[in-house]
Amino acid sequence: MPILTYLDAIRQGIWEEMERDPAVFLLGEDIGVYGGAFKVTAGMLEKFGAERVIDTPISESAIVGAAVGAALMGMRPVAEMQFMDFIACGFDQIANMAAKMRYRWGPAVPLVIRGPAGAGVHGGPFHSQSNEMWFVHTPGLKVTAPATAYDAKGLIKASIRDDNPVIFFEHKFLYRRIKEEVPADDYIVPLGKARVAREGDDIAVITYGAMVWTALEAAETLVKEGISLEVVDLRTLLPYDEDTVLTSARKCSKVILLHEDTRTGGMAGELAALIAEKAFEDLDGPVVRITSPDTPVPFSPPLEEFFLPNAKRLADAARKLAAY
Amino acid sequence: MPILTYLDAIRQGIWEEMERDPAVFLLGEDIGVYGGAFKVTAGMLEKFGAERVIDTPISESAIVGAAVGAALMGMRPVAEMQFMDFIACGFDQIANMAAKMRYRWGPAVPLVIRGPAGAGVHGGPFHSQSNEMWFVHTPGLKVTAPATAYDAKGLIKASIRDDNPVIFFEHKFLYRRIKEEVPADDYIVPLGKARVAREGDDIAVITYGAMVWTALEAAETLVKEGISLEVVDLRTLLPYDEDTVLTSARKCSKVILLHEDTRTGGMAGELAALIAEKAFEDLDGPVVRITSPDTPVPFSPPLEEFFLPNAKRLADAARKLAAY
Amino acid sequence: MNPSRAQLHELYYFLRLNRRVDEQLVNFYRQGKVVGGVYSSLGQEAISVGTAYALEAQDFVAPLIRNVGVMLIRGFRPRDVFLQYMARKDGPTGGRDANTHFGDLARGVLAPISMLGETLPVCCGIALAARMRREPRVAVAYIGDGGTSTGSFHEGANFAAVQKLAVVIVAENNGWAYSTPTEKQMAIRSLTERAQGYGIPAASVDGNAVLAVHAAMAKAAAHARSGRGPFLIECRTMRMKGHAEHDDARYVPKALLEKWRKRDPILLFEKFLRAKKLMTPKEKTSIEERLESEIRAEAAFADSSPLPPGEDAARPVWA
Amino acid sequence: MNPSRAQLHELYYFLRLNRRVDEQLVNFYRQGKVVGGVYSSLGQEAISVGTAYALEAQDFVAPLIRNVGVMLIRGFRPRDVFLQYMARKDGPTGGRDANTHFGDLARGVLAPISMLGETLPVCCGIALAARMRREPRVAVAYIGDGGTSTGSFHEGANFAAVQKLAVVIVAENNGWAYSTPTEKQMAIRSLTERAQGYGIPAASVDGNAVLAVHAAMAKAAAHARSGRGPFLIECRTMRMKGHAEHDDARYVPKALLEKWRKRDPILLFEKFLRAKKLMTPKEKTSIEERLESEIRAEAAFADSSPLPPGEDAARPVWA
Ligand SMILES: Cc1ncc(C[n+]2csc(CCOP(=O)(O)OP(=O)(O)O)c2C)c(N)n1
Ligand SMILES: Cc1ncc(C[n+]2csc(CCOP(=O)(O)OP(=O)(O)O)c2C)c(N)n1
Ligand SMILES: [Mg+2]
Ligand SMILES: [Mg+2]
Repeated sequence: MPILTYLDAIRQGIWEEMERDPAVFLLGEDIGVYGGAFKVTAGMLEKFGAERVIDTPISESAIVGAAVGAALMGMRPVAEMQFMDFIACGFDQIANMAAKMRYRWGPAVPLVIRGPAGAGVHGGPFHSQSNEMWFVHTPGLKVTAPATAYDAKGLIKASIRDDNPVIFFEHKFLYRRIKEEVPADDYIVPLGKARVAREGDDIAVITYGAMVWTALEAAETLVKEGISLEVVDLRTLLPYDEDTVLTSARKCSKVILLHEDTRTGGMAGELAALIAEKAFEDLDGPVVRITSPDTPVPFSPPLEEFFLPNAKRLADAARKLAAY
Repeated sequence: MPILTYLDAIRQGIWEEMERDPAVFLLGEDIGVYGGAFKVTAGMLEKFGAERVIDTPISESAIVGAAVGAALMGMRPVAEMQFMDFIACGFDQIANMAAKMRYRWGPAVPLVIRGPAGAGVHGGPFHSQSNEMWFVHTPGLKVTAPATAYDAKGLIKASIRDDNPVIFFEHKFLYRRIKEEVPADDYIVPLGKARVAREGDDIAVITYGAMVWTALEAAETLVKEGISLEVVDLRTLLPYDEDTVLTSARKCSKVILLHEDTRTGGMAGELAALIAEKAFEDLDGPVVRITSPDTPVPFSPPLEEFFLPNAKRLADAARKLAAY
Repeated sequence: MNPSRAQLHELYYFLRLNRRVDEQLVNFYRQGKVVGGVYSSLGQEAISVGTAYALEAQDFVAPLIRNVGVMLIRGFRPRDVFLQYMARKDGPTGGRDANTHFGDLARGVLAPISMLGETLPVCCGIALAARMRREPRVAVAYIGDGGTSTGSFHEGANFAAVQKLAVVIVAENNGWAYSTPTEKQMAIRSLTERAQGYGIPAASVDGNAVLAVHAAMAKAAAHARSGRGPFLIECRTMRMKGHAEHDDARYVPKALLEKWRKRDPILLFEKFLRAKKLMTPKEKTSIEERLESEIRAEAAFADSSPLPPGEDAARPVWA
Repeated sequence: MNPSRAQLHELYYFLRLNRRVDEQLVNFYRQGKVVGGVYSSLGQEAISVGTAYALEAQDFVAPLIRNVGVMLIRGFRPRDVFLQYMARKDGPTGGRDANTHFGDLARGVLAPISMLGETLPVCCGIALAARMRREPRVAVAYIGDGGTSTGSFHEGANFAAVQKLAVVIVAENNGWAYSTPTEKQMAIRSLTERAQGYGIPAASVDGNAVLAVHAAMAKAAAHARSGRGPFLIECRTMRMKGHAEHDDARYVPKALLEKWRKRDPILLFEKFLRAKKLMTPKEKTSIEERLESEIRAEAAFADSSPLPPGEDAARPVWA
């Protein structure tokens, strides 16, 4: 199987869908001639033409709105946010137009809004955000955040084929750092299904995005100390896979919820509530959250490192919890 | 003490602050000549003049942005969203401009964004939202949601005096339904402090906004059955009062988290995480969430009634949990 | 492409129907049957009717709350409007949303949302899809004077201009946005100046003259359909009631209302038809009779529809 | 109100300083010391310098990433820029934010955020506060051709116009927004047309002619200060590098760059000073020497500043 980066896996996934279905088209800032700020759409203008790869003005509301309109007509737009931080500028179109349409009056709104999110590359407060929770808390959307190249390809394809507005969080830290065997042929990873990234018995670490790799790193360290972590990669955040989360929580009886996003109101809270309600009897210890603190993402490398959760912090928490 | 509605208590609070401090001024749509869609600012134009009570174009980004600019200059703007649903149109100014300023480069940003939120008045999907979590999950903001007339006055005054951007959720269902004795003089209710609205022993119900009244109603029913609910009114959602929440959770050993907002990613998750981490040893049963389902707020009265949590649903859950 | 005699009668019928629907809504409102407010299009009917009547079946409209006339011309029936306002089960959204917040892809109607300005970008997407598929479809976005202050209006107008999309913007300048007069909403005299800021050609018409509106729309649609890009029509009119039924609009100068009352679009059109001898009294009476029985039947149907059962709220949010 | 000889020399000094700061940043970048990209103002210095130099101490500016010259004139030192780009502890944000994302209320500088368009509404608020306090303060918002496509730009411009606020918009039309040429950003020829859409008076100037920019700003500021409302200045220029240092800008036609290279703002100004005999070779050399030693010292200071300790991240988000 060919080795692809996480970035190229997304690119291949989009490319295949563009070839497969003429209804798929792209719009966003600098995605055509330039191929996108991170080159996810490189070569697509040349291959698919200017009608299907549209460079737009700096107008996130118009980008999202145009995607909604085209989706209503049966197209399958894939809109890029140059950075996911800028999604705040198109927020109302997403939260009030796209998300509520199906429920209110029926039409399907098959669109994808995708772009680079997350920290770790010293992007500063406006190029590093993990803003998935605004959307996880907006009924009518789907939200996905792949951690592996395999999933990135499979999930972007599933998102494009899905009949709903999907917010697709690409982790920019993983773009070129993750290189894996990725099938060159057509497959999808279904939305809404988590993945056990590593089996273990003592503590279930439930996470997603770049933190999956952090969890795996900590698991590798801890296994030598006789502590066995199970790592669950959520893959999709809305709807998320309750069954897999609960199965792991019940199996391990101890749970750590890990994410790069800030703490208060983060995904860990949602998962804690699920577990505290549905796996209460199986718990042998407190449910622990490891997250970044409630601040913007600072720019300077030492500050950002301080801000981000890491394998050491996770391992420390796991040791403490294991001893509980 | 004079009897005031929840609405008039807010009005009085703003009025007093306008009188007290010339830096306080108001801006928003139809707040001057018309006195606001709900008349919260009625009479203020006449009293304080057009320079301090500014009717704006339909431009939520400009309203928030102008508030930020004036706040930087030492003014204390109070911006009205005609309905809190429209806050999504000024989202980026709040999330990226106002919220991150202090952390990034130091200035205080003393402003209030206030307006009617919540359901129960058949306002439909765009005039009924509880969208507090978008802001609870944005570091740098403060978020408050009073349930009583006393708190409404005390919290709006505290919010205006606070040196940070405060998002002030008024519950429109309570505007004219709640009438209470409210001191005519100057007092504040500090941000960040919860209130035990009713003491009890068996189950702690932690809630805020209009649902406080729902919880009290259920408590009244259940006490006759020998089940004693303690009702905690959070009052401020960010920063929220961990101590009061934990104290009640520990005391009762059983917890129900109740809110009108939709379920996934709601405040209940945040509280569940806190409790599952810090009061784990004190828990005698699963932590239960009672929330509205993950849909827009439907318009027609029976649909809205189905959608909203109510005292019966809470009482049923409490009976089950009490028997656990 | 002047309307035929039969078409003039149909225009007249829709103007009157629009008004009768409004009147019936006010009746229902007074009877306490409406849930929420009634947003009247009194005095602005010629805009909805004149524009929508100039369109073709494959075109798309994005009406707002005062565009009941557009809904009617696109094939919705008065009952649909009544049912929505009364939150009944048989309404187009089954009670899930209110008033004119309904749509139908088959009829080419985008359901409004409350947040003003947001439908223009969506119309851009509709026009974009049409172009990709070589469908000669025009997308028409309605917007109020107040709505043009929103950022989304700007982004949509600019996007349409850059992409030369087949979008027509119908800007209803009725002097007010809730209690806010247009001069507190913008520092320009005409919405055609807004259009200039985007390089969008524009025309300003008397919004109370249905034939002028119709002609302007026919031209604008032809312009858009031919690939020459968007067009903006400012329709000058006056909001003859409060923002909604609860609002007594005491902030509106009485003299202004008086002036415009004399320019009522139905009166003006009747005068024209009479002067040009295009409608006999008998024809007029027959239209009126048709209207009355239609409204009666539609209102009765709507009023007999139940509220939806609570469980209907549990509709999936996903397709 | 023509600049005096000494002022002309100061303008020249700032133009050169702006350029030297950029050059030094590129040096640091090549040495791997810059964290992230370098966003050059090469060829656009006359806009920052000409506009900022025309302002008074109490005025407020909202610069963007290519407005290093504005920062320098408002009293920030080259070290502040270097420290920010290198993410060092002693920088104005202590490493919490990047590049020109810093500000200072005392110096009348609003820190930019990345989201384009958002600073214009904030400038409206600054001007609003100034008016309430009877302070003769002008607030100046910088915006690129691309940035004018944002909804917030629109809302801010419209709000300023309606409220007749003392706001000046400096619109830098440098032909590109990242890889997107201006004709894909808007369907108008000049940003002065945008201004018309708001009823904002506007002027278009040669953005590479520092004195023309300066004169335009002096007029615009006087207009705004006198209570006549906002003013927009379009400064026509060219972005002479890629969007940032990593971008080779192969999408920009070489001939276009060639054309503009001959119109370099520093060259043009030197030619003027020479022709008018307003600066002797000795004076020029002395300015250059001053610049070089200043840059050397500032760069050395910045480079000796450490990265901040991790714990500095734990700053409170609340005042
Ligand atoms: C973005 C947004 N902000 C606020 C509102 C609240 N609102 C509803 S209608 C209205 C006035 C609309 O005026 P205009 O656009 O002129 O339309 P008209 O009512 O005159 O037809 C306002 C402010 C809204 N619907 N959308
Ligand atoms: C709202 C928003 N969307 C996207 C971006 C990403 N972005 C950064 S700079 C840029 C181009 C800016 O062009 P222009 O405004 O012309 O300024 P210039 O770089 O030419 O000075 C883009 C698209 C942004 N900063 N803000
Ligand atoms: Mg209007
Ligand atoms: Mg530019």
